[in-house]
Amino acid sequence: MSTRSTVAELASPAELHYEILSQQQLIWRKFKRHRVAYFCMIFLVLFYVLAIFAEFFAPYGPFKRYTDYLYAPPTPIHFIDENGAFNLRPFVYKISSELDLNTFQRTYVEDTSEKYFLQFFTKGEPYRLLGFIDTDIHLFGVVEPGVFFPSGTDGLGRDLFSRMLLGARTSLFVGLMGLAVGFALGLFFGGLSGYYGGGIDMLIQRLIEFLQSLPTLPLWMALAALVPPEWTPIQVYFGISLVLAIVGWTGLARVVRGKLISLREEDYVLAAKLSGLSERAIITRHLLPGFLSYLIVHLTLAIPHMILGETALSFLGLGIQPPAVSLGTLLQDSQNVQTVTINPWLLLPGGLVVVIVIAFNFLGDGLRDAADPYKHL
Amino acid sequence: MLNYLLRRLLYMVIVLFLVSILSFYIINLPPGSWIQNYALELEASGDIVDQEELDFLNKRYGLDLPLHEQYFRWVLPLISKGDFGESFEWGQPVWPLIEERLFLTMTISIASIIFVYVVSVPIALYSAINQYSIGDYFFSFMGLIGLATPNFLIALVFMIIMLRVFGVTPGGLFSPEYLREPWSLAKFWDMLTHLPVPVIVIGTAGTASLIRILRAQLLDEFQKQYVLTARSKGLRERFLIIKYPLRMAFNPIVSGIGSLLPQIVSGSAIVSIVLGLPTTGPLLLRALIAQDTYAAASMLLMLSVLTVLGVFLSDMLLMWLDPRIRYERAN
Amino acid sequence: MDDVLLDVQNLKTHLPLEEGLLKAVDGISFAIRRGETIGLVGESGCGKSMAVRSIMRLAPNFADISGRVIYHPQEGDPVDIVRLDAHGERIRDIRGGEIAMIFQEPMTSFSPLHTIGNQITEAIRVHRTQDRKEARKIAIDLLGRVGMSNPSQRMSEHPHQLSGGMRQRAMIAMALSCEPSLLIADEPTTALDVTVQAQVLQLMRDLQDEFGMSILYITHDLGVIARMVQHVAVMYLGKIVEFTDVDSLFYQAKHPYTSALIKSIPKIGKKSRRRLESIQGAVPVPINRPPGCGFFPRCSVAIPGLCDRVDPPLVQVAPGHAAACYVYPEVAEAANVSELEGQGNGTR
Amino acid sequence: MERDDVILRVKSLKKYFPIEKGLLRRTVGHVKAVDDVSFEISKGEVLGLVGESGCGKTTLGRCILRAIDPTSGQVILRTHEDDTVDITRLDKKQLRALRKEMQLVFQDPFSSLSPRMTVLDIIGEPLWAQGVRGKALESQVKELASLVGLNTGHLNRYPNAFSGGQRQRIGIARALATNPNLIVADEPVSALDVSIQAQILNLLQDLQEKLGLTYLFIAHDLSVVEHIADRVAVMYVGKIIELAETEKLYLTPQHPYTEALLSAVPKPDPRLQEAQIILSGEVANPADPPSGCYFHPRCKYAEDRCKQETPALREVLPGHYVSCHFAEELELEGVSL
Repeated sequence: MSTRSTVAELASPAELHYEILSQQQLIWRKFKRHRVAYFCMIFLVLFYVLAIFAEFFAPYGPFKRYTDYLYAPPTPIHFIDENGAFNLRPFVYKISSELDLNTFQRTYVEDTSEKYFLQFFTKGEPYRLLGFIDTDIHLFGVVEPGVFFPSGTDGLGRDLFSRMLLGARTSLFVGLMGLAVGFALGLFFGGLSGYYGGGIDMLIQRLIEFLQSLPTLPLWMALAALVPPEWTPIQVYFGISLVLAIVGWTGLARVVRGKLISLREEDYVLAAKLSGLSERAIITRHLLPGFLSYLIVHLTLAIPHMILGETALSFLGLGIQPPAVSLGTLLQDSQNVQTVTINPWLLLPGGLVVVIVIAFNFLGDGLRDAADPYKHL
Repeated sequence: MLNYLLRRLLYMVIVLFLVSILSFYIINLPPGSWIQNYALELEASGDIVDQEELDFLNKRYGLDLPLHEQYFRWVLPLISKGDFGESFEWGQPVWPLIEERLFLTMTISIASIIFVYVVSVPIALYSAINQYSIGDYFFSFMGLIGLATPNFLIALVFMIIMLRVFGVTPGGLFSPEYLREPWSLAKFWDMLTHLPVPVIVIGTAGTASLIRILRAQLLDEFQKQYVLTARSKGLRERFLIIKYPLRMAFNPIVSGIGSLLPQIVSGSAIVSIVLGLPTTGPLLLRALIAQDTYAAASMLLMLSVLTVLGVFLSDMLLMWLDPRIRYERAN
Repeated sequence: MDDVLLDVQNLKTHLPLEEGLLKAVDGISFAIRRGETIGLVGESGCGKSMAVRSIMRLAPNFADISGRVIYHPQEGDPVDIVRLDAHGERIRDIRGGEIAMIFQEPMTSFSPLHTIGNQITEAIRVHRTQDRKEARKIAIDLLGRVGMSNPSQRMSEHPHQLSGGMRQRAMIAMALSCEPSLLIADEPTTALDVTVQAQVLQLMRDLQDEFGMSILYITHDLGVIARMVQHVAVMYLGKIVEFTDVDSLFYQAKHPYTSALIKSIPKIGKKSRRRLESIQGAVPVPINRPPGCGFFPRCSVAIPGLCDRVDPPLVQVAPGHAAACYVYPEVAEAANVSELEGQGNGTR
Repeated sequence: MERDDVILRVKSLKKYFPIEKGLLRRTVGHVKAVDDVSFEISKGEVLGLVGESGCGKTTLGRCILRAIDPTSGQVILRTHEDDTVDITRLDKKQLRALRKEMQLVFQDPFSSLSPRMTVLDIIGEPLWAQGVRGKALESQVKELASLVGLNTGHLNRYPNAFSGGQRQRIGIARALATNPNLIVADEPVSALDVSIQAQILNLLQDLQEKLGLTYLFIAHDLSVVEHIADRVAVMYVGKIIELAETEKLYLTPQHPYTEALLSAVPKPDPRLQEAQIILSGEVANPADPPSGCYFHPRCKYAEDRCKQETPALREVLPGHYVSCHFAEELELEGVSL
């Protein structure tokens, strides 16, 4: 006679699944049932692919300046031409700019006399794919002198879409880097704390409480100020992920500790101990597999924190510095409210951040629900 | 009980002591010092660098001393006289510099917390009672967006909307005519009218996460046996939900202030920078970049004092609210 | 049948779950008379808890309840509880005021944040008096009557300050605070130690003598049944399979499940190292269950082709003794399965 | 009572949990969960250990297996090699080597089986720990599975595909894997449905007879213990207060607590509902037990002496041990038929 809720009492979950499924299979099946999370996972995987091969998917190089097109709005794509004829192939018109001499503002108009069809696998600016394949093929583009800026340009006439893809790569991988470091720290301290308990546990718990009681952003700011300005972008990049990790590992350590402690209390772990298993065998056979799924869940939910952290720091000018591109540095351009009000597409990187973070959150939620396949019936 | 209180207070003092050491060292970790930055700046702007002046400043601020001695030069007067020392950058005592800003930081933080609670409790209650309704989905989705959007982006969007729709540039906490005025009732009122924008911006993320937590907590509590007991007594549904599950769900929420507070203080720092609010945030950023040690360390310390104190108060509140904890700690 | 207090007729509680339809309660009928104690006995998952929750309209919102539960109040017209609005005023009057309930876990049944006094007087103030002082007086008096020392001090204590037995006493005091005509006790002593269980059981018997209420006693413990009740309904897989007085149940059980159950429990004072007569198999889950008698797969006298095809109805097979099993011709007759039986034999 | 076929000898075993308090977490007292317990079990014997919740019976079981370290005392186990080993003095390595000699059957058939392992791996774990691998492991597990009545074709399934009763069989098979000298069964049937209990009790009994197993059978249900045990020990607040052959203990108890306990069990027979002995109050708090005999505040026979003097466990009749000052004088009633 247990005290489970009424429904559970009527049908204990274990007896419902008269199936030969392993825990992993159950988790996976339950996860797939969570439609939104499943969709978000596919989206994120695609997006990471997009980011890894950013130069290929971007029509232009990130630093290529089109001085005739400062603050150009997103280029409209057309299927139907000026005569009302339908073209299967999308095209853009020539864009010409006019400078209003009274307000000193540029306005851009489409010049319907010239049109440029969108082409695939066009030759463009040369780049080095994955750091070792030299090529100049881009997925799409238009023939010069036509221009195609899917998300407009910034104040220096650089294609925002291309910069966003590259910036997303930086931000997404800073998140992962920070996570890797934070993961190591969290696993180490949490494991120490949960496994040995006693004095070590006390000490580490106090340390975590201490770190968690500090306001994050000022701490980030202080730590980020540590990164010497003369560092190369790559070094800064590692530095920032380190900063994010130093602040961010505490949550993970708590999860690891809590899970370890609750797992150690499980009867089946005691059974393993009484079976004469060595400590190492208990850890690898029971404890690690036991909290692996929770770890994955936590990691998934930690990535967006890292991304938001990077964005905030770079936005303040403390994180990744231009000319390196990240979503944060791109948003730095939108610090001036006047400029953004006139050129609202400068906020698109922000939209991208929101979408990525939401996707990670949904994914994490789905994984969390699935991680415990017996919890909810 | 008294034992517990004493232990907590002792612990607070230790934490703050550690914070003071930590912040002091972190600020001084980057290579160079304020003097060097100052000299470089002068050089860059073409001014003549007066070595004598630099030496004088070095002496005056003790920048030539080893770091731990510098620390004691700062912390000893702080403990004995409450003197925060002098800001290198501004050439004047730190305390008057940050006093008002600290007060404003605190005001904004408290207002944000109140906002967070006032908004999220009814929404969470609605969402939990009407689980899986359209309203529930709507609020969940809005919450998710609020959670996923960086604070500064919300601030930016807010400003753009204000500019586009109303044609005004929001920002600041005071109307220009009160900016340099001494405090008065009118100035206070003026501040209150300026509060909503930053408070909403800062509070959004906190509201979103609180709705999530509270909703889950409430749904959990609805399943509890004691709710069934209350129903079996013939209580009105609305009455019993407020009396039992909501009350119960409040405990983790109150203890959540502990994690909400650092978040709010962080949020207020960055939002202040975007919206140009005269809080500690922008000043801290400058002080950090300039390695203005005393000013930066003092601000970090004071912000920590605020959060640690807030956590302590929320703990006391929790003890008052939850007889189990009271009982446990009394023993 | 003038003295009938509660008449349950063909009560069904079906829960649509992701895995299928859970027929937690699948057509049960019984009646409780005034002052009588009825036992509802069954193993976990047999639907006994869901049955009483349905009677109180405390089943989950998504549950699909049908049948009739006619409650005959002391004054006024009978009401069919199933037809009432689950959150309406009438059912709230009945809950706590006319039918009260005590639960298995005295720890979780109280809110840990409110004092015992607060939680008891609350019920009194809903049903009996608006006056705080009077409600308090009634509560203190009740705590004394359930055997709690120093009742006025207990009023301001919180549940975690009381022991399990004391909490269950407080729970009983709360249930009796409005002098209900029916007390539903859902495994009230399962979580308690034997010596404390003995105290609580004795207390409930004494209080029944004093208050004269009917008791519907739910348990899986046949020992408690033998001690506490006059009539017993045995449940298996959402159905009542046997209904009789307690003596016949233990000495002349008619349903194979009941007799097997009684034989399978070790009895104290009958030391013998002979094997117990066990029931094979496991208790099935009542989700998407196949037609026929639920006990069929575990039954030693099952008739294939009959028992696994048509549910046996609960039919009187001896005076005051009903069973749902085809070994009794009355049951087969009532189910009208004589032709079916022929068919079943033919296909074999 | 020195017998040479003794498998387990427990001598003055104590387990005190410290109570810490105050600013410096000073130890201000102890919860005496197991307080000076001594007994022995012979080969092939079933010793029942009964008591109410919090009396220390589970802690005692765990101390014997050294799942937790006892505070003091000796636990002497006879191994297969006929050595006698004091388990409390072993270091980690020696202890691991000795694990195969003693095993535990758990109460909860759900939490005691890892949801991530197949039944083959679960049952085989003690063998795996001994270095048995591959085919040898598999064939031994198959043998064990059929011994406890499991379908050997289902060994590659996960525990979630089994019912509570089957899961308990898996747990029993695991406990038998290394052919242990002693099996501690901690409430092995109390989490099971009534109709399943008999299956598992029968199984335990059959295995005991077939393999000559020795059980320490811990339970709160006196009828279950009576059914399976040769001798029974009754615990109250960390101490054994009575120990005797099952029949003697049930028919002629010598301790007032045993008498009350037996009387409190609801008998599944409406014709046997004589007046019960209703004890007042509740089990004493092991952190702050009463003076003298721990049972005196609830004992209807208590006299002044009981408040001051703690009675020792003594042999009042051959093989019948009681800790009551007045065991000889009292005429106590057992369960009558």
